[in-house]
Amino acid sequence: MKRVSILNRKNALTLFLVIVMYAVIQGLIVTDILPPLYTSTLIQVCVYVILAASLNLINGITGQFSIGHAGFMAIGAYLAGIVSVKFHGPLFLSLLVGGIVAAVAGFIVGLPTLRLRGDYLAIATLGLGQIVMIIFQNIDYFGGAAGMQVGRHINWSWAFWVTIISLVVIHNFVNSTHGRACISVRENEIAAEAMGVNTTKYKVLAFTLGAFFAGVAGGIYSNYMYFIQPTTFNFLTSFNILVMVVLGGLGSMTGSILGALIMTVLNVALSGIPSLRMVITALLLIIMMLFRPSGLMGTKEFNLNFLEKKGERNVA
Amino acid sequence: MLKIGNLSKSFGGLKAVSNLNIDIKDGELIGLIGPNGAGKTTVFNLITGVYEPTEGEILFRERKIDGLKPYQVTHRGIARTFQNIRLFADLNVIDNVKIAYHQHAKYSSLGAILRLPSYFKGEAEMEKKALELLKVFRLEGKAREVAKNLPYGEQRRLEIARALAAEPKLLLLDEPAAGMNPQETHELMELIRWIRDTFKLTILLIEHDMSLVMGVCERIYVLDYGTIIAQGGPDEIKSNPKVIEAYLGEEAI
Amino acid sequence: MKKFFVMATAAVLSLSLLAGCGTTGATSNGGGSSAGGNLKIGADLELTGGVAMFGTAAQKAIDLAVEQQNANGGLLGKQIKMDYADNKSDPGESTNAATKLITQDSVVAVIGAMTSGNTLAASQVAIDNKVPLISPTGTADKVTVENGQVKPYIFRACFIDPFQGQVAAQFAANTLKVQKAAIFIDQKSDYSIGLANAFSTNFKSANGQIVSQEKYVAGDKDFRPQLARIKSSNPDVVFVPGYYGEVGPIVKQAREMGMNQAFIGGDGWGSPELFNLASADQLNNCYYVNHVAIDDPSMADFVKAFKAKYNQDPDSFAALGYDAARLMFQAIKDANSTNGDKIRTALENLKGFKGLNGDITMDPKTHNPIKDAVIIKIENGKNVFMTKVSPK
Amino acid sequence: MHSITELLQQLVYGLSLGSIYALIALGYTMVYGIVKLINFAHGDVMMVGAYMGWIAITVFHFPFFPAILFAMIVAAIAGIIIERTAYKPLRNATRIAALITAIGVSLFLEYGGMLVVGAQMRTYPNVFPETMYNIGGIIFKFGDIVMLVTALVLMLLLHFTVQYTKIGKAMRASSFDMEAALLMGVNVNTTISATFAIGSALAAAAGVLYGIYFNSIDPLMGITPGLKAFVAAVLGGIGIIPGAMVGGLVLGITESLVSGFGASTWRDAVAFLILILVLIIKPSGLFGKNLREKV
Repeated sequence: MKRVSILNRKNALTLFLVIVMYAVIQGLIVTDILPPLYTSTLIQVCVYVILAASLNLINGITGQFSIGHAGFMAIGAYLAGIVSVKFHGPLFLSLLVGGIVAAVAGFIVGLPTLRLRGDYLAIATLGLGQIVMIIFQNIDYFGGAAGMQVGRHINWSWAFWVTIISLVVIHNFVNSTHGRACISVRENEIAAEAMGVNTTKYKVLAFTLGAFFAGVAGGIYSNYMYFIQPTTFNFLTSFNILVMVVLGGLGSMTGSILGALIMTVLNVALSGIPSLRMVITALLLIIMMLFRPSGLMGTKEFNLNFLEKKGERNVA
Repeated sequence: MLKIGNLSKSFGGLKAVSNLNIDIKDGELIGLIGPNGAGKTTVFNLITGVYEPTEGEILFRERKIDGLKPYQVTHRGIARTFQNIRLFADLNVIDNVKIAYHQHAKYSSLGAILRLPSYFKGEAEMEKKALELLKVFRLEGKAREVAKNLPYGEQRRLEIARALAAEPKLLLLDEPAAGMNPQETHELMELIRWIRDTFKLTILLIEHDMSLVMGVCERIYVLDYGTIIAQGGPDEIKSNPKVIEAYLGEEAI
Repeated sequence: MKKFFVMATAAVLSLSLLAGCGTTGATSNGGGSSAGGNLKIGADLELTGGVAMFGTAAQKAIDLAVEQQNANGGLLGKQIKMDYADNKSDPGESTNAATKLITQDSVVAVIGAMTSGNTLAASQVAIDNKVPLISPTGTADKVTVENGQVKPYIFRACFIDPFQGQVAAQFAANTLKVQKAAIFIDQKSDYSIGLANAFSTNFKSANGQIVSQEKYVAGDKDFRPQLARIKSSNPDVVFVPGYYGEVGPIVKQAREMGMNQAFIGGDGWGSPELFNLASADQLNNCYYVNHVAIDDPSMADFVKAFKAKYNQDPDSFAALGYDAARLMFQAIKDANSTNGDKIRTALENLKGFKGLNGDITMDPKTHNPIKDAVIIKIENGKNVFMTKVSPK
Repeated sequence: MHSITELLQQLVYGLSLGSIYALIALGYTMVYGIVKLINFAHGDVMMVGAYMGWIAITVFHFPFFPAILFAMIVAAIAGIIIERTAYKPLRNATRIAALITAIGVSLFLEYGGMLVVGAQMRTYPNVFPETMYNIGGIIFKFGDIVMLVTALVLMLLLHFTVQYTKIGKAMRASSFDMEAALLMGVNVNTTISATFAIGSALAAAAGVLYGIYFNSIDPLMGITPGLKAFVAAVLGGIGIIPGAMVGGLVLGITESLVSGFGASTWRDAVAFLILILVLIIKPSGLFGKNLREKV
């Protein structure tokens, strides 16, 4: 019989590493050793890690070809911004409202559109993302096309822990019977249905959950950046998130994290050569796909299992 | 157990199944045979809700199931295998089985996310049940192997195991012996009988391999051009002139 | 579970490494902020993305300004070294770009961004770090003044929207003596919206009437559906506060549809390219607000130098980028220091600066340049000076 | 809108805009139909074609027809190179990997192009006569007719090429079952290259016409029409050549009517909304066949 408990060596070690990582970076920030650009890059990494992991839940785990993720990010960003700026609400509430409204939107649009498959679903979700953008462009309350001033309400600690919580939630969801139900939809929808999995429910659930976290990520974004504009959340941003997911490996959560990290850091590292930056990014994308079309991690996860004794593998 | 009354299905103008009547009693092991293109798989798809009937009704344990979605039919207690194997190919063997246990899972999404005790209990129970089931099918040693890497015969067995994990009352097997050699087929025959007795199931199977059908089935329905042309015990069917005619030039019995 | 965190730790370490490499790469050719004989000025510009056209035009002009300044001995005895950061036409990226320029590259001043939104996104970083920033074309009111308070360290080189809109409205009402105006706005541009609002208010207070208001989105090519609506509202004049890239086709398509009304606009029209986008004939009966010195010899010199260097005509983005850079150079020279506060004070006290776009005096209360505007009439493919308007 | 004339006028504008979308969508849909790849770079190939035509006209002083031919040939070669280097190795990879590569190619063309020709807009010389027609108060110009007629002719040409010629049959065979086509002696590689060549040449033709019609081009000009053409192709049923034509026209008319009713800022949202509604009601587009997976 296997040990099944939340308390095991692997979890303890992981938690320890997370705390060390946080403490080291926080220490560097507090002592002003870490330059502001690095802090700001790290916070953006947090935003994109959540976005990529949540899109991976939809595209990688559930196998639904969605390319309009920036739309949910926009909803989260704007609603969280409104809570912060117009209602002076606390940050936690701001992020939560952003996430919930995005999730509601995800549920409402997911229900009818997730009947579509493959490329048709792709273009429909892309269209939805664009519609969201256009709606914000047209509503003066949100600043219209000119944008909305939000101001900075979030710091590294918040961004980091919200990211960790998001990842834990997504991870725990995926590694459960409900996550397996989502995976079965990806693997073979007809068989999944025949095995008693309500495929529509799980598609919509994954989509809603993904939208929720995209909204939370949007909230972090708008609370960190001083100014947001609808065009920030256009289809190119959706593509960017998709690229992170595929680059890391569709279906692999560690892959999504890696993809988000690489793309965000690359973006900053190449900012000194603006004219070449996009060309280099484009070439890297093509080369990456040519040599590793299944992404850096494939569907595998990087894990600590190798640290465990043989046979001690467990489900948690 | 299952009562199909005046069932018809047409695709466009083509009538795939017409005026079908099947009555299966509790615990029976029934065969559904017929030449290629007779509409056997269509009948399965109608029972399991993949297709909606054009006419007629399907009663399962006295309740109407036509018009239900496939997963709802499964929840009512009907599980199936597929003619062309439809495993979750990239998942490992035990996860394939666990997915079919999903409908009986005893914890919610929230329980999973918060890693409540119900999650650990539920997962442990699933793992145990899945391993037990795999043992029956002699697959327990391969529990962590990826399904698509299994040999063909084992994939067929896994598909049956997975269907059983849904804990059905009625099991539909779509050509379970397809692609198996006589030895494997013989073993499968034993297994099917054993499953029926152990799990107290009713089984309806489609099969081309007559030795298997004649060997295990207690009653057989013969389907041709979407209608039942004969039914009865194996011996009756063997000697039924209509059946021989339907199969002539198709396949020797 | 949570296996991925190890990955993340490893990744953060590699991030530091990578970013480290990035900066060494960037600083190695530039040297320290003011050591090594270089004076570093940053530019946060739209070099890629939706309005890359604005930023790249300004970049060329700034390069030209730097080249000329360096040829004349540079600034404070040092050679100017520009650090460009691309904001990808996105506010968030503009914040990043400003952060990089100010905290990483330690520039003494920042030029940019081109749009109001991107400037607003960058300005907080400049204020927090006490580095002066001048936007060549950020025209919205709130770029330099917020809640009645002038933002320290933030300046601009261009007209503000209300002024241009007012000039255009008064011209329509008093000179053209028309009463019915239609407005055609670029929905995506705060510049266009700002001008339109100012025009509308001023035109109405001059007893004019706005008979229709339509919108387009920068990048559109087909304007006929909206123009048809404007046409049927029967205006005497159409105000198009957009950029020449869209204004050209708008005028062309309007004329093709038989709309012979006067068209008026703002300084976004100012580019020789306009005459390629619509024919001379079609551009007759068009007027726009522009900067004073459009026919000035200094402007001609700039155009010549620009053409010689890049083999293309400069547009208003280039001209304002050039002015913004030179305003900043002048302020640094006046301050005789690279200290942010001193440069800021120098900028606030700048008077009578000979800009390409006329004589500029900085208003310390608003950080807006006080400069005259002119009305240009387009006649047979030529810009013709009509009248000069001074701000009140 | 105040009158029937105005409504008809808006319809004419929509038709003219729609024929441009249709023109771009034709190549898009053909490549998709054969290779099942969403070639996101299609709009950017159109941009390359537009620049080639521009160079041919302004630098080499070619007349219209040689210029468009030149653009089509260069784009066809570019299309083959793109296919051979970027897409071919991924033929058996996942669809999403191919899509990401296409996005990569698209970005490469946009920003590589910007590096080469600069970000600024270039004006296209006037090639068509500026004749205006006025029929019962409805105004259109010579260029409108050229666009609509070209789109129609190319659609028919393409349709007949794919349906009746040898290469067309090879295309359809490869599309249906690549391995079987290979076994039946179809040179699948050549066929797919030919598909890309034709698709890219069509994009270039569309690009030159687009440049002439709207008389300005820039390196990012392909993004919006590319997206719209994709929408048009899906609306009509992606992979179906007449569908692209109809989808383009429907999209164009929708847009001009929305603007005509004074809601120009909602134009793209309405276009996407209609697309989504059509897909929900008819999941494979207006002309698409509803294929269901065999169980």
